[in-house]
Amino acid sequence: MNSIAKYFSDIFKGISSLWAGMRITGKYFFSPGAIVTQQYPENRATLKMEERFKGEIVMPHDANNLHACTGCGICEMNCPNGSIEILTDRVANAEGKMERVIDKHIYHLSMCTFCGLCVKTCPSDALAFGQEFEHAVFDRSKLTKVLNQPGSKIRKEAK
Amino acid sequence: MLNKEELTDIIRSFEPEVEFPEGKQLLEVIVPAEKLFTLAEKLKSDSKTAFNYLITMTAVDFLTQMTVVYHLESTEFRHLIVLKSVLSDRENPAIDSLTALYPTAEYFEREVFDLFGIRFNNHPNMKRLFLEDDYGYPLRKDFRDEINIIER
Amino acid sequence: MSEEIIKDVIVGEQEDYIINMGPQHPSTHGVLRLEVCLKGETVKYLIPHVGYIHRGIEKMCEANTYQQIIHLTDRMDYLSAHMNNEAVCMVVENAMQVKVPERVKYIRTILNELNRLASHQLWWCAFGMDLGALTSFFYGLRDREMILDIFEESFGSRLLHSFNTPGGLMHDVHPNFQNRIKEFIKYFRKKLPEYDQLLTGNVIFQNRAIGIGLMSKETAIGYGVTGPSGRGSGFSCDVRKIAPYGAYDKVQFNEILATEGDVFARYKVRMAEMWESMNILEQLVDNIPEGDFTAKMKPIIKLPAGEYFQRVETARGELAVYVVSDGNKSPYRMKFRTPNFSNLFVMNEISAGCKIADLIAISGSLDLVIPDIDR
Amino acid sequence: MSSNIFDFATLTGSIHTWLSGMMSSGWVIFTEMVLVGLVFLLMYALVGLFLVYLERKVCAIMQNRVGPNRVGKWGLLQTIADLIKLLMKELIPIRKSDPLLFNLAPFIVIICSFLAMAALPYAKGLQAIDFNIGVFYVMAVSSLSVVGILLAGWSSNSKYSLIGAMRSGAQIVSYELSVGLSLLAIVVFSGSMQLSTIIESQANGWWIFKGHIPAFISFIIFLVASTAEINRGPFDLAEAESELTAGFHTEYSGIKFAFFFLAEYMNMFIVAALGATVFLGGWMPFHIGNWEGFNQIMDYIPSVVWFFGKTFFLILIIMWFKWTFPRLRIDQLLTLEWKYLLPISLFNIVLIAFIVLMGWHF
Repeated sequence: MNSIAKYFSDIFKGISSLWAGMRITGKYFFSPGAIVTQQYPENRATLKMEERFKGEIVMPHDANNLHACTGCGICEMNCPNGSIEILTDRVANAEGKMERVIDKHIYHLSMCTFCGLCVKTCPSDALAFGQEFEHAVFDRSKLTKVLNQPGSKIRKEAK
Repeated sequence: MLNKEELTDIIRSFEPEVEFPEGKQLLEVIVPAEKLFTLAEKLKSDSKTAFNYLITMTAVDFLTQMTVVYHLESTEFRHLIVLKSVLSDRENPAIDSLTALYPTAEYFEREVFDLFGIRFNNHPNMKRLFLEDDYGYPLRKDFRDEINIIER
Repeated sequence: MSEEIIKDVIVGEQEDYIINMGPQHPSTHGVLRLEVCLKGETVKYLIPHVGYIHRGIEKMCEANTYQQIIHLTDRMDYLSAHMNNEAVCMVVENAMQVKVPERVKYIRTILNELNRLASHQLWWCAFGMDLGALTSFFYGLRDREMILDIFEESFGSRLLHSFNTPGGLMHDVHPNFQNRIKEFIKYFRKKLPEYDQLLTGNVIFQNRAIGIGLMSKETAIGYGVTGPSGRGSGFSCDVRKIAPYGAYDKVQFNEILATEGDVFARYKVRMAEMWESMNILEQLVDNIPEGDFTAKMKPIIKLPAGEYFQRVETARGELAVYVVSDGNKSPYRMKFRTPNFSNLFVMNEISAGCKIADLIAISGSLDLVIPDIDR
Repeated sequence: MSSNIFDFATLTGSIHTWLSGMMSSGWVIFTEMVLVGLVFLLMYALVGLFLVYLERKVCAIMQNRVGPNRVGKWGLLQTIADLIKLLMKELIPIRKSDPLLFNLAPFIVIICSFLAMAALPYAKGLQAIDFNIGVFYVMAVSSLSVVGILLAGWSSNSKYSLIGAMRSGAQIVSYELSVGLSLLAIVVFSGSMQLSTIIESQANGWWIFKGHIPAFISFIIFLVASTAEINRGPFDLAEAESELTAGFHTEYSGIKFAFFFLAEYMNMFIVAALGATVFLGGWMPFHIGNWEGFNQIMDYIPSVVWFFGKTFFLILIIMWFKWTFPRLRIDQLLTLEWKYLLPISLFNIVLIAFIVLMGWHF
């Protein structure tokens, strides 16, 4: 007799537990407001990445096309993947001394793991993270970028 | 939980040939390779030490010798020792397997064999774990792979 | 037991029905290959084949500085990236005997628990999906998104946030950090009971989980199965309790233990750990002390010659880092004892004699992350 | 009480007379068969595609997603786009497979579901063929598809497929019993296996209401067992994607895969339609005893709307099952059938026979 009672109580417990689950999915079925999907390409205009979002490495330039990179190579040294290469030049400055300036600050986005060591260790805060995240390109060579803009110069600190 | 001194005494009583180098953090025990299994067996079975949990096992290549390192813990008393064994034969290093005591050692030993080329005697299945059979032993310090590894 | 022995002694038949589960299989959660020998639907034995994603992280560590190693550890167990980071940071800090600011410890502990929550949520999704309850996948991911948003706001990345650095943090957390965690906890405390209603209480689920994949405490200890999987067998292995680090000695929490050792016990442990993580978070989130976000460290870290060992509790078990230093800026030998490595190899022991469907449940309940096995 | 405004018999009858005026009786029958075949083909495709869309949308909303929304308004054309894609995909020949059986299997599966559609009454007077053993015929034909599934699994030369097919065989064979017995309950009530008679017998109330609790129990059993019979979640062991990747149709691609896919959804439609016909009165409007006014209003809703409304209601329930529950294990599946559903439905049948004998039903 006991086993028969157990048989039927099992059935009812089973059905009620199934109903509990169906209530949850049913609840969401009748509350379409709970939809969390973002309509990505449509919301591009309003999509704002977080201010600290690590999309890519950029070198901020000010209005006069000046950047802060001295070409010291610390970022290149700190990069664990070799995704930064710095080509430097030596040019004479106003006082006639030879001074090191960057020719090209090459950044291989394809190798970057966004560990942030270059940005953190840069002594002159010349690098920053950009919020751009749509990096897909058809040609891998396009992922190699030159960070300093053409014709840009190093910003001289007011002494 | 036994402190370092008590453990030292007990281990010395198990195996007089052990050395206790000055460890920075944990109690380190260097045991001759041929005594490793018997010492580990005693460490595991003795009710005072009861080292029943092999946290990890690895090897270090010192170019002149290989060192096999076992980190043992007792889940009952929570004391921890580092058991080491030096293998001076770097060409064909071999040591007893601890698989019979710790089942997990089977795979740690296979990994060590894979990466260092240390053979384990009495191991039930001495095959490479990760890499192909004809690949070298990459964690040896004199390993060179011109194709896959770019040295900076 | 070894595969060779099983093949020779137990099987000995010519007509083994061997299927390869993986490397591309929906439920191995990565490139793991299980060579499964079947008799009908019943599993006779299985052989795990790993190494499909072996990247030689330990070898790479030998060429990198300690700061650079951090970002490699992210890529072992990507779901507990923060804990992996912290393990390396702590081994360096302890070796250098750096005093880490209290603020850093608190933030790290909060991040640990957030990361554990995110990881367990993902596990819940994937486990439900392994058992065929596809809806659970989306509910879990929906809630995990909240945590990832917190991460993104503070560190700029969602999954692999190399946020720790030896001595402290890369930068301070976002001003919104505490508020968003409190919001999240409030939200998730309402959502977690839904998980129970959807899956835990479900009679089909319970039948699939109870009594399957029994792992005794001895097996768990012998195979070194740690984390929630080991605690489901009654193996008390919570490093947060055994050797408290970070701010874990300042919070009240319980080590969740279950004694049954089956799939359902491991499930229950993880579900309870989610509640426990929220408790820890609530205790910490309002008490973050003011201070620096990093200790003063030299730009080039050279560990004194010697050997160092540090363990932390990741979402999947015990991660141990063993460093041999020769005084240079990069380690002489770095060994990661990753939890999944040990957790995987117990599968043969606990899945013999079960059905294929149970095999999926067992591998789901062990919560394997394959890159963590291969490193 | 029956209204004639939506009686399709007038339409079909007028087509028949129109055709008879143009050609001899043999040609009339031939033309009519071709016409009916074309209509069914069209309906098969449309309903199948719509069901795929519906399932994707329903599960999406249950899972807090949007679902297909790119192709056409609300993604309505998504499945058509998918169909075009599947039509253009390469049919991959499998090495060491049995080519004849491998190619035959999808056709068996799809023909079986096609055959079953013929006997379903879609609206008043809209039924291709009104067998006197209608229920039996639909049951028999729809369970034939297991042959196709077994062939697909066997001929694919894939271990996953074979396991899936074997599971499916065990599953369909055992759940056939429960489906049959639960339908038999209503056959006992109405005293006929002819679907039109069963519907007529529900003119004053559906069997699920008229048949007391036993009819309700057999309705539940029918729902569960037929969900299992059509290999849908939580009984989708034959294709259990987390275990067997895709089960019996792992190796199929392109349009052959589409056949399996479509047949699965059409089987769901057939089962739901059968359930709606037998338990919920088919195209018969909702009538309550002798509330004449209410019944009049109900009669103004076209019978075809009633039929599809009920069918899609059942389909929604079946989808709700799938997107809520975890999958059963094979032995639990058989336990459920042999230890729970079958004894209960056997007992239920006896109970119903007793009720009918005593004349207690309405």
